[in-house]
Amino acid sequence: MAPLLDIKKATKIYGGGMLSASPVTVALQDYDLTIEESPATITTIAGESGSGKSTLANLVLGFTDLTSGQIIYRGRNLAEMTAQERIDYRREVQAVFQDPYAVYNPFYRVKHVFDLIIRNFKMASSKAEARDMIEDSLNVVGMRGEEVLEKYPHQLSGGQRQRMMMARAYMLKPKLIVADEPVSMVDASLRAMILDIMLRLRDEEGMSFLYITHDLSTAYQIGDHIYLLYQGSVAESGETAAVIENPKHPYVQLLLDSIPVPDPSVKWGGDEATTIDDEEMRVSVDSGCRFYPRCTQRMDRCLEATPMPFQVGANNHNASCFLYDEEAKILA
Amino acid sequence: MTTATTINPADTAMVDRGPAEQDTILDIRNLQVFYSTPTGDVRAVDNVSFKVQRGEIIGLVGESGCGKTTTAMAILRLVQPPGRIAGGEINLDSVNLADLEGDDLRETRWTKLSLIPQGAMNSLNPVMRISSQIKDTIRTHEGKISNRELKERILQLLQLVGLPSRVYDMYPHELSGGMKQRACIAMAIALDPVLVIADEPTSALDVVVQRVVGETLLDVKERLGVSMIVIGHDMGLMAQLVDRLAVMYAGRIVEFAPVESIFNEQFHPYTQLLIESIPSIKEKKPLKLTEGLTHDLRTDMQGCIFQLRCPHVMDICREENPPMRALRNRHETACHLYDDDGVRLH
Amino acid sequence: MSVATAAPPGGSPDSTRRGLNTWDSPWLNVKFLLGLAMVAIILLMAGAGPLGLYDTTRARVASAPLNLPPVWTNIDNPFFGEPDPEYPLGTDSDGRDLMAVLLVGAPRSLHIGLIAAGAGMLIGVVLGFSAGFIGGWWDAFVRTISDSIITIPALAVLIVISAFVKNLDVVILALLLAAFAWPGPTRLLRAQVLSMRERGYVQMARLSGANTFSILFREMLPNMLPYLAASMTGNVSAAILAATGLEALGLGPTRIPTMGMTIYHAMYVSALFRGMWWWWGMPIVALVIVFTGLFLMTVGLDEIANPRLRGVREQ
Amino acid sequence: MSELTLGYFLRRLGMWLLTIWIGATLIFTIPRLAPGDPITAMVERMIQQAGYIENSADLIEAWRARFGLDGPWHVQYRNYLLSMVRVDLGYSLANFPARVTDIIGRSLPWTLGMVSIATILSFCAGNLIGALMAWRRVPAAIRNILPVSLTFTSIPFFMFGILLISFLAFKWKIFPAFGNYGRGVEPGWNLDFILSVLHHGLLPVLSIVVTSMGFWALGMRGMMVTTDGEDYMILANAKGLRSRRIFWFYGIRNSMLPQVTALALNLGAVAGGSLLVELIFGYPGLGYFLYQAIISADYTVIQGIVFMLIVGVATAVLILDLLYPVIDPRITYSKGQT
Repeated sequence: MAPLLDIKKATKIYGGGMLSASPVTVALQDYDLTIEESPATITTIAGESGSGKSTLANLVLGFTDLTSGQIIYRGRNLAEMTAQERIDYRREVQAVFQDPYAVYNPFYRVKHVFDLIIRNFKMASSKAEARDMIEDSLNVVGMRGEEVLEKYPHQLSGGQRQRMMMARAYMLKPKLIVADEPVSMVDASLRAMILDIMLRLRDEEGMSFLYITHDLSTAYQIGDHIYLLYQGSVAESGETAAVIENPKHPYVQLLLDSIPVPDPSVKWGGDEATTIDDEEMRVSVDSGCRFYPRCTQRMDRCLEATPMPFQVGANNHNASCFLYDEEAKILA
Repeated sequence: MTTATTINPADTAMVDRGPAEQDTILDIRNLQVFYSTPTGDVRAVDNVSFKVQRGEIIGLVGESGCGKTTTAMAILRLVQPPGRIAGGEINLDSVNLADLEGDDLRETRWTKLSLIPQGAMNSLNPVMRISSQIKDTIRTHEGKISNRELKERILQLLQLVGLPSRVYDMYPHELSGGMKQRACIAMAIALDPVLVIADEPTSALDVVVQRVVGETLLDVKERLGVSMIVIGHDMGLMAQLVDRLAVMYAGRIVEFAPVESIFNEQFHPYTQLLIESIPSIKEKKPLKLTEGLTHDLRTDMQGCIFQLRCPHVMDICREENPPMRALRNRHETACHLYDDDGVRLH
Repeated sequence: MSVATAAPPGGSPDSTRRGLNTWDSPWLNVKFLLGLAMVAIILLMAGAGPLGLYDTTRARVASAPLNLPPVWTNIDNPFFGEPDPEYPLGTDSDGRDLMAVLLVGAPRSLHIGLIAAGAGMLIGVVLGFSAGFIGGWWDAFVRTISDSIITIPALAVLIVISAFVKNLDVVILALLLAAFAWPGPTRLLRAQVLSMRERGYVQMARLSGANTFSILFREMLPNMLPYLAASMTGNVSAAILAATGLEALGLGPTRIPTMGMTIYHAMYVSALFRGMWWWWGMPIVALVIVFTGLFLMTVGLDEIANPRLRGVREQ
Repeated sequence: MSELTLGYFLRRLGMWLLTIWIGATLIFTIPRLAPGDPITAMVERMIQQAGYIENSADLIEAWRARFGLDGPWHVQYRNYLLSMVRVDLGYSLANFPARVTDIIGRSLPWTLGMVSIATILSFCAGNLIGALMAWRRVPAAIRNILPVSLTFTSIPFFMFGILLISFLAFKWKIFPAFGNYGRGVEPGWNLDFILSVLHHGLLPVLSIVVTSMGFWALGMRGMMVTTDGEDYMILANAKGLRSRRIFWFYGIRNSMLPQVTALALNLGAVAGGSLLVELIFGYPGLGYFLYQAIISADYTVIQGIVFMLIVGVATAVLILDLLYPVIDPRITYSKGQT
């Protein structure tokens, strides 16, 4: 059976057009990802700002087109879908975004988000049926009531807004939900609630998630697989626990070392020298490993060729770093 | 992966803080900040009192809307209408800021207390060079200074926060987020203030850059001996940065203690909740579910501010507002759940 | 583990007074409504003739005694006739009843503006929407052309046109004005579409299977209404200004009385010198009402679109 | 960075050429779309005046050739564009030996002076008033008085001109009703002349300034309110800067940027409006001669004046565009949109 989502050699390049004065930016390069249909999983795409993780979300959601490569959903290439297939795809691949306020049209009551999907996807044959469906999905996220639907977005709290987005996504019973930083703008108390809904939808409803985040700790708590992006390329990937407990790529090690430990007696670890000028680090090299300028363990060969993913552990734990060339075999 | 445990100079500083105990820089007493709305005053900050000693970093944490930023703005006297300081004293170096007006207030700003703003992205004037924005401050408060001396001083400041000297001639949009934030730090210490308020200094930054900025803050504090109030919601970051931590809920401080003490033992149920909900990269643990801020800040609630969410709520909590009490050495909590020795009553 | 269900009781004060909300609408802006009323009055004046309230045929030449001052005046000048209640606003030197001229001409000047601005807005909606949404070379093309046309002095070109095209009628004039009225709305709409295209709710609508048409008109357009309306009123003003300017040069439609043409007639026979202030004064008063009305609407709409201008500092 | 700046410059220069080309094409096309042609109209009027002219048909043909109105359209168009590039605008139809460039040369300085002074004054005054209206630190008493200065905003400037003339010139005779300087005053760098020019120019300038100020004031007010909410304004306050410095260097400095863009976009309208003002005040600038040319159906002069006006405005816009990166350091970095 074809996997649910299969991304092959996805590359996205911005800018550099004829009339464009902006420089060429490679947002994503030769990116591969496979999500199986069952069991449902939460796949984390993590990285800093500018790593290409949001580009990936936009690509999967069809907001922007690939420069090269393919995104294949259940055997159908996204770029070649017919109109009807695209509508089906829309229904089955949904999203939850970072800012739970901006996703509501301020002109309409919050009910509008449900009306839209009911109308466009012809989900209900009667008003009563529609109401029941909305009621049902609101219950799943722990909300109740006609009253809340009649409000305007600014009258709801941030947590309510985000939960209602979860309810909307749930109502469509999608196969895949792209969750683009869904908890980075909510308080700690609500964060757990949103993450819990994600876990329940995965386990009880069989929905898979593409969890896009910069926060490795929440990824560690709920994620199954993880891909760590650095400037458009995968630095390290594998099972979340394996990667975070035993990182191999120097970049991932740096990331994890930099997370402040909630314990005053354990100060920031690692070598302070790794924290070189953060802005110099943004400048990537043209050829070779993109992490070269920041890497503490860089070698000459890192400049000559782009490192392939090397297997560094069980269950497809790969790191794109020449440090593992001798001890691991090159993947095909 | 290695996580080296180094002794931070701040820790040793805490040991001999005894004699410095008297050296209070900032003394806030019963501060109240209200926002007037058509349906009544919102008590954004209600009866907040705390002291900051010379050379220490105080952390102020809580969820959004708890009043932590409003407290900082009140200290800076930057509360915008419809908000107002409704009562209390803000004694900085024995001057009550709440009473200052006009030029007295203007001259106190930045010479005695400065701000590292929340959104460094938008806090720098986009059409002025970094150097001009720092010059602005120095010239305003110190009068005429020769250009050469000024330049030397600014270059020193940039160096102090780890910025290359080319930043001198750059515009804000040419800098990355972390650089802007460090430029703001350089600006904040330009006049050698006694107190720096840092409002979520790292919230919009990537984790590696966050660490760079955090270490810059610690470094600056070490070198200048300046006191700081750091506002944030990231408990991990607080653990790394601050000496003492104040936990705010619904406009009040509910727990205030040295940071080791508070991470070691939390008295207030809200603080317990905050600490438990920190996502960890060390161990997988079940998600701790809780509600957000639940009560209406418009009413002067009778009893404890946390009673609607508290898992241990008692009858007395609905009637009496618990006072701040020291339950351990310098560890203060406002909760009815404990006796004076910090022993849980039920 | 429990999921909280209660909404924060204090979160939304508005919910308790939803009844009040209808009266709380930003569109109930005093300046906007006052301006709207002024414009409406001028528009309603057009009904006076057809409804038989006033004999507007006296707007024609030689349908009234010459040089009568308004009724309320008392001018001691043998050259002028005695004020006559039959002609409340007086008459001019060609025998037109100025009241009739006003009733016919003022709404017509407004019509010209409305047609021109409306047509310009329509072009703007089509070009701005398509440029913002399609993007690419079409966007670059539309942007370049509108940026370029907007700097061409429209009035100068219109003067050339009307100098060569004799017998302009009202509709042709309005359409000519529209030819220069579209770059403004086009720019505005393009910018709005570009900024809204990346908004969360537009992306949500796309994910909800909404098609391009419904995204443009159901999701984006309602949020642009205040901007569009402000741009529209501004354009109506500009079109009337250009039209009356042409007319005052004697270059407008000549067969129908308009406000600008009345001024032209007055100037032509030096009414200014002869002290016949009511001749040129009446059309000016009428136009000032129109312009002030439109101006107030624009200011009001500005405040509707940008709540911070209302003086109430939120948050 | 220098590449970006060069790119920016070239784009702007391209806009300048495009605008002039579109304008020139409009002027070329419009008269040819109209029924009848100017030469015939001219000759017919001469016939009316002189009673009879021999071989009028030959005359028309000869004149057509002389004024480049013969031959197929595309040839005419090419010749026309070439002559525009050479700034050779031909001869006046009505006053034949006079060259169009001479007429424009005589009138352009007056228009340029009057319009630029009026525009700069109205732009500065309007923006200042608008900024003060939005500045909370201005005493409420002053802030409430400021809108009064916008009373005349809704009156068309040429009507305001009529009012000014009727009261200040005819009724009270404080100012001259028309002309650019008094009779009998020797033009040159002498005090009498300068005073006379100022005396004559004041009313036209005033009628433009007073009626257009409000437009800038309103725009500025909106921008200033937005700017006042920016984080850098809060920080400027926290820094203890003097209120005046924050107002000018943080508030106005940032709010000005969109206003300058708006100025560039509105220059065309301003220039068009000034034509009418000149006419009403009998001010011998481009507008005045344009009107004379229209009355005498002086086709080439009309064409020439409007072309010069378009070039003038486009050039002013170009200058503003090129100045823009100086006042906004971010501009050459962004994608070149204004």
